[in-house]
Amino acid sequence: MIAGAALGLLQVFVVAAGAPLLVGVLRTLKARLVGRRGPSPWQPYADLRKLLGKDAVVSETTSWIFRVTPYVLTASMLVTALVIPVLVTRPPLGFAGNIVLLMYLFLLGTFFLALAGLDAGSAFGGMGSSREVAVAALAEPTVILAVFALALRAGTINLGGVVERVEAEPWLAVNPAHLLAFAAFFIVMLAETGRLPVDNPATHLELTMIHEAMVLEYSGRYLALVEWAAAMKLFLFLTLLANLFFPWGVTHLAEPVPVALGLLALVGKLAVLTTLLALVETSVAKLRLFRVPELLAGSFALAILSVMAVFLLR
Amino acid sequence: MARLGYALAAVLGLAAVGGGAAGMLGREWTLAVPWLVPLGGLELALDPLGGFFLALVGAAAVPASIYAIGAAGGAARGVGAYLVFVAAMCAVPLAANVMTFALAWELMSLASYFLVLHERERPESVQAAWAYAVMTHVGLACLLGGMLLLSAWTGSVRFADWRAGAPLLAAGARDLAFALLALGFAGKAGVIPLHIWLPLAHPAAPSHVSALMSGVMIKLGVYGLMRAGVDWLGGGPAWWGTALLLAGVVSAVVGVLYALVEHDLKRLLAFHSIENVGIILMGLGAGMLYRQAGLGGLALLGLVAALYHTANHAAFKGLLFLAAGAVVHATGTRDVERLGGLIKRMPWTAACFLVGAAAISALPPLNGFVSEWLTFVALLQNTQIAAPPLNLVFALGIAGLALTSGLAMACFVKAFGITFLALPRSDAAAGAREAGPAMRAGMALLVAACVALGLGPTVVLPRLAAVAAPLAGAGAPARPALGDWLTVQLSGDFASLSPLAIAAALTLGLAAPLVALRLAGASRRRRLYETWGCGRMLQTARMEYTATAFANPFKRVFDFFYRPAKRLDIEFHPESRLFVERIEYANPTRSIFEDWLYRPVLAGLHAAARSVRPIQSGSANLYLAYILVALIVLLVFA
Amino acid sequence: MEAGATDVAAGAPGTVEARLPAWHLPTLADRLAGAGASCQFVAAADARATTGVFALTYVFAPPTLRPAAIVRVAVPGAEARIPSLATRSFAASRFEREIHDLFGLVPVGHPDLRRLALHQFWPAGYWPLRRDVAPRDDFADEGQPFPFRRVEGEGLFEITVGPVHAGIIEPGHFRFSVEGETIVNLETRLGFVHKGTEKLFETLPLERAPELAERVSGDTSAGHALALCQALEALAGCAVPSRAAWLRVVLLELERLYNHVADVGMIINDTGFAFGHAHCFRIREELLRLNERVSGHRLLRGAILPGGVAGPVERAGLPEVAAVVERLVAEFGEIAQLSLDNTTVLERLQGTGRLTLRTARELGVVGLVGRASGIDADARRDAPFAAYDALGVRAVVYDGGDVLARTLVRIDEAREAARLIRAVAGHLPDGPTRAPLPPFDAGAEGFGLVEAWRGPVWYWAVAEGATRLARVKVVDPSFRNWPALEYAVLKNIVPDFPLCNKSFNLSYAGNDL
Amino acid sequence: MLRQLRLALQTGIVAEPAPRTSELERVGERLRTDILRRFGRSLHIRQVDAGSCNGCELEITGLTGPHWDLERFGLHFVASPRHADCLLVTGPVTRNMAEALRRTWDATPDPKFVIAVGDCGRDGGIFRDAYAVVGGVERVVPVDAVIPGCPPSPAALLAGLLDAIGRLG
Repeated sequence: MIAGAALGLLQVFVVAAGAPLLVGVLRTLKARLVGRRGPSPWQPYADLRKLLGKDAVVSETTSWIFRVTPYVLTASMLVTALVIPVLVTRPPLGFAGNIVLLMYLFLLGTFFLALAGLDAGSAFGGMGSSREVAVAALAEPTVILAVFALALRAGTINLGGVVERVEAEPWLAVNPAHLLAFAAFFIVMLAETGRLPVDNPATHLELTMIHEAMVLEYSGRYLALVEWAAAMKLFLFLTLLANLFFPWGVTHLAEPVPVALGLLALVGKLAVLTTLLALVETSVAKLRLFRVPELLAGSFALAILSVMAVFLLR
Repeated sequence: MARLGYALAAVLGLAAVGGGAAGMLGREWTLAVPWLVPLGGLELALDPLGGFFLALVGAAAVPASIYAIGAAGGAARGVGAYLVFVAAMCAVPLAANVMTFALAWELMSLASYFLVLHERERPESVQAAWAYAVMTHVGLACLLGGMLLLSAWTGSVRFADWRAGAPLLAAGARDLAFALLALGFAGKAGVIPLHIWLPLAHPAAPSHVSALMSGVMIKLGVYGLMRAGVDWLGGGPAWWGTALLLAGVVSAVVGVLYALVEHDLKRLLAFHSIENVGIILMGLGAGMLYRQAGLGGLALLGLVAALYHTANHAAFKGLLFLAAGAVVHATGTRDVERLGGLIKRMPWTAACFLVGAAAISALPPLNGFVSEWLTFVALLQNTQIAAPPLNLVFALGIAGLALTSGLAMACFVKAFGITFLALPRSDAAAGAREAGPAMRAGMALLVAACVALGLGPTVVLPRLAAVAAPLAGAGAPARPALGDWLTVQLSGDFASLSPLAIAAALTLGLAAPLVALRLAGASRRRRLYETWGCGRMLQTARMEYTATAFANPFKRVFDFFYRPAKRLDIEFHPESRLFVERIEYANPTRSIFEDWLYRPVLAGLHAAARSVRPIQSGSANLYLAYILVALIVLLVFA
Repeated sequence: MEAGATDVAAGAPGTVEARLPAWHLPTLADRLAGAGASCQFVAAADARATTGVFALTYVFAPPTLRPAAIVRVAVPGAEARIPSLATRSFAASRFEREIHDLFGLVPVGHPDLRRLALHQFWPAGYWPLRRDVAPRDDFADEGQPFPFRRVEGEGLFEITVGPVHAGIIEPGHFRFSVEGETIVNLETRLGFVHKGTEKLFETLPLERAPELAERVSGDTSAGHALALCQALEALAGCAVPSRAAWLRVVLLELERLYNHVADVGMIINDTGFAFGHAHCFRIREELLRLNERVSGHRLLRGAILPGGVAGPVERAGLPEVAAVVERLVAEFGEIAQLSLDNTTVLERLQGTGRLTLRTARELGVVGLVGRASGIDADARRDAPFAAYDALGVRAVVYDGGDVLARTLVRIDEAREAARLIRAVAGHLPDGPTRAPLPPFDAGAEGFGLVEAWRGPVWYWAVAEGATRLARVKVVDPSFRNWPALEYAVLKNIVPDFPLCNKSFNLSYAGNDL
Repeated sequence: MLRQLRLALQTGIVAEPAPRTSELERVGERLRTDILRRFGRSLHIRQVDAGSCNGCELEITGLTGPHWDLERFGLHFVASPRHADCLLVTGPVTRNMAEALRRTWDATPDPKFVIAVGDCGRDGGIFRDAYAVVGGVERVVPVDAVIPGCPPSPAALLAGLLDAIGRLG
């Protein structure tokens, strides 16, 4: 019980503390890839600290929804950190709802953030909200199907169970179903975390933004929470990709040494995925907004193929 | 006087809850008065399935009636019909023979028909009532047709005898009976494409009636499907389940797609009822498929998911209709484009609507999440059926359900965001006042139900399992192992659920950043200033996102479905097209079902009607009378 | 120059001129339109103190600006009304609105007299460009709304952007009427950086005039300075030494080059392809440093003066400069090619923000934007100035009218600029670089026309005394092209607007003056 | 992709070293006190053109290019004044922009500071006496520092910014 609680805290800590670094590294890498020196990987921490020291300016049009949303968003990410196998295969809240819960926890955050975008009554917020929910709604089927393809093999929708199963049968990882599901999930990750080619996290143009447009009104500590939650979302999605498809290193033992090794393995896998993400982001342009559904439809097709492959190859 | 009537309805509801609960717990009860009605007499019977639906009717009637006490404000119009409506709905799940059922069913339809006609001064209401009457009676004709066939083949009008007689029938006969009954019940449930009346009728009625119509009346269609498909006819071959599952997917996706582009608040909710019936049918269809495959445990899971979602939908849809009714009451409009900013003027209603919106969007830890989770888990285990085509159907169901929940979330962001947030878009919205105490009490009861059903699956599930167990067929455990008080454990290690743990974790998660901010010494000052407007002055409602705009991305993505008809009218200066004097733009969507199904059918009917002009008076009520007479004649001759 | 032909470009003698009563204007405009000449330029001057009239000058010409007719109209001071050409020529309608704002002359029959340069809160009856105007300070900006056109329709609303934008760009206000993402109507509201520049030319000492011209639109310093100098030289009858004329070409092409490189970078950046942006900006920075070496200023300021050129450019080692330019342009070409080879980038540019040839012609679009829509006009070739006559310019014309076409025009023009600089470096004549500017005769006037990187920049100057100017009219190509943006974005989606806007890259300062 | 990587490797990183001296003119004492501490490692800048000729903007945009790359110092341009710590204002402030500038300043959360850029931003420059110009930035919002120049070069801008947050030399 106590070990479980400690592990839970550790997982939350790794996600919460590691997320800004991940974003920082990604930014630095992207800058280097285009020939700039770029910010230090530690920059997001400085940004967050600075934001905490700032006052908040809140639109007088807004309601309590606007003020509560950063907390709900953060909470949904923190809970997600307890649900998915970050370091150990059986995380503390792994039993609470499995894969389906995961999907709905992300939706919970999206729901409130989209409402907050509408709350100030500015066109930009509405624009961001409407685009964000469109992308989220269309990405949803792919998430569940891609993970379903994995669950089919494992005989469980418990994420930890999936990880253990793939760990036990390494050849599964080169299975076509597995690879297709990975591709589908990767595309969905790009969409859900607002990366190129779906959304441009570095853009300065209100009219093209998705995530940024929704948070245009936030300032001070609220902004810090929203940015932090966004970083955690990226961290969690990459961790899911890393651990579901390449589960090696994730331990089922709640002991210090395996957990430490698990952490090391995670760092390694995230480093590879982050580099991959940076390469993808620097080699593509942002899609025209209404090409995004086509991309998502493509990822959905991949996911369906992956499920079919499981049926046909069993 | 009217208040007394609604209070009476509430008491009736309470009694129904008590009776229904007793039935669910296994108390059997019958009442037969052979002389009261011709053709078999009045016969009522209580069993677990009937008990569940009786309790559901009662549980929905209580808050709706309390709300009505406030909403009707003493106006007597409709109270009688309302009482009849509630009583008839209580009788439907208890009916034990054809005549009793037909009476209760028709009474329910007639009472609701008059309630739909509540504002009979408005032409839309009359039109809605007409469509409703026609569809209801076409459905009733199907139902009676199926029932008469069954009566003829089994030689009894008592439902109890059918249960024993059905297995002896030829497969083709069973298929025909099922098809007729399923059509009739699906029409009542609002399954696509028989939904056409639903978005017209539900919004036209007063909101407490809408709540009941959406919350429970259409569920009696689901009841019928369960009763007929599984109880009487024993689940049937795989195509029954497949058909229901696919009808569920289509209803869910199409329902939510229509809801997305709707900006009449109550119509939007009505379309969501279609969506949710679809989700229920997915569970039911999966249950029937598993039953057919001999997987009793999974069949039980599917049926339980359907029942759970039935109860949940009654709670959150009732809540949403009541809250929407409060909005209409306060502003006089159902058009979302004329609302806005109500969260500041109607904080209680807004909070209630938000809970309902979160619940229907299946956000954890509220009740919608639990039943959608159950449905997912039921669908996901299809690998145990080794038939690739069926697996594909299930995969479609999974994808459809995921898409539906995403779209529903989007739609309720729109519904809540545009209605309640930002600035009011009309004077009516700007002058809105909070609903009265009775209305708030009605809503609060349903909020409590949403929360309780969300947090309590470990308590609720065993009860529902007991209701569904007799229907699940061979191999269904009488008392399935469902885990402990904290966690629902399904199919061994396949899946587990604990809303309590989620709720606790979310609470901690909410507290954590608060504490962290305090520890980090974050600034706690907050300054109010205008919305950032790029340095421009004057923020007006004209600059806010509208519901139409919010749905625009979907309109573009699904344009093959909506088939939007863009129209741009520009008036130019007579001498130069470069000076524009007026621009008007419209981009309405079109309904595939109306254009491609109903319009041709209606055209045919009109042609036929022209030849029988002499008996045609144009009064909807008279048509009703014709239909009734025809049915009774049919019955008598059977 | 053939006799009788007008050459407003060089401000040379031999213009076809006419003086007309005001009410003959529409008839004349119709007749000229039949011959393919449309209104290119309108300027008013307040001459009431001397002759008792408002003097209006119209230039009618085909898009290639040659041949042209200059028409002068005198409007009695007390009457202050002119017949409007608005429904005949869209370009004229804009000039008339401006004149209405600043001079208080009413164009009779104009369908749209909403304010242009002065915002709603400016007091009524205050016409700052009249010479007898008294300074005022009763300005209270209380957010008086501009009467935007309201688009009717259910669910339609307005997205308002600006004046303070999210990016690092100049201030302007865009009002989109949209149904969600599709742009149904766009209206631009400019004038935010209206500073009163034209009036400032009247009070500033003459030797500071080029300095002011360089600051009309910061990215077109050389273009504006050159146009002003040409106007003053024409006005004073000053012949520019040929070495100076050739060096002016180098300065103007250097300006074209760094702007085109930056624009292509910004367009690519708006597609989200950071790689192309970073490298274009690296090349731009090197070009700006080259500018500093050549002219002593990164934005080429201070090099072009009336009568010639001055500063380091006199001694610049042009062959070396040309070599650097060629290397950078080659690199730029490679980056541009790499970016356009990326299908995700190309896909964003193709078909976006299409301005059809028909609309472009009707709106009287000029310069780069016009060439991308198929209007084959380039003043460097058609009405040559400086040393372009001897160099032979190849005008770059595409007919797509979309963002891609505007990008390709820039890429090709950058190559052409490198070629021109190389050509100048090879044939630069010796001799002085500056001639003295003779004193002006009161009432003398002169045109200056330069094809700057955006398009033709017009200056029209009237002398008041030996070293004083009575009136300077500046027309930046942006003034002509802004309305075209409103048409190009129609039916596009909101998130593609920034891309369309970047591909036009019009000057707010040059428009607002 | 490969061509892209090859080009990246060929050009390498062209970033210039951090400048050592600046021409920043401080106005008042605020910049020497609490601001240094807060923004030393992270400064988010909202640029406002209140009437400039676009010359200053041209050079400010240059800061984001690979040569100057202000992000490596933790400086960043943001889209909304809500996210900003510093307003980088170019002038001369025109009558038509004065109110918008004031509102932008109001919309920015405290603590914040304002840097006026360019000779026009300082006192109106050559446009000082024009009829539609209010004057330098300080006529409309409180200014904490001025980076002079017409326009200031990216080096001067970067030096000024770093100087303002106490990170010079």
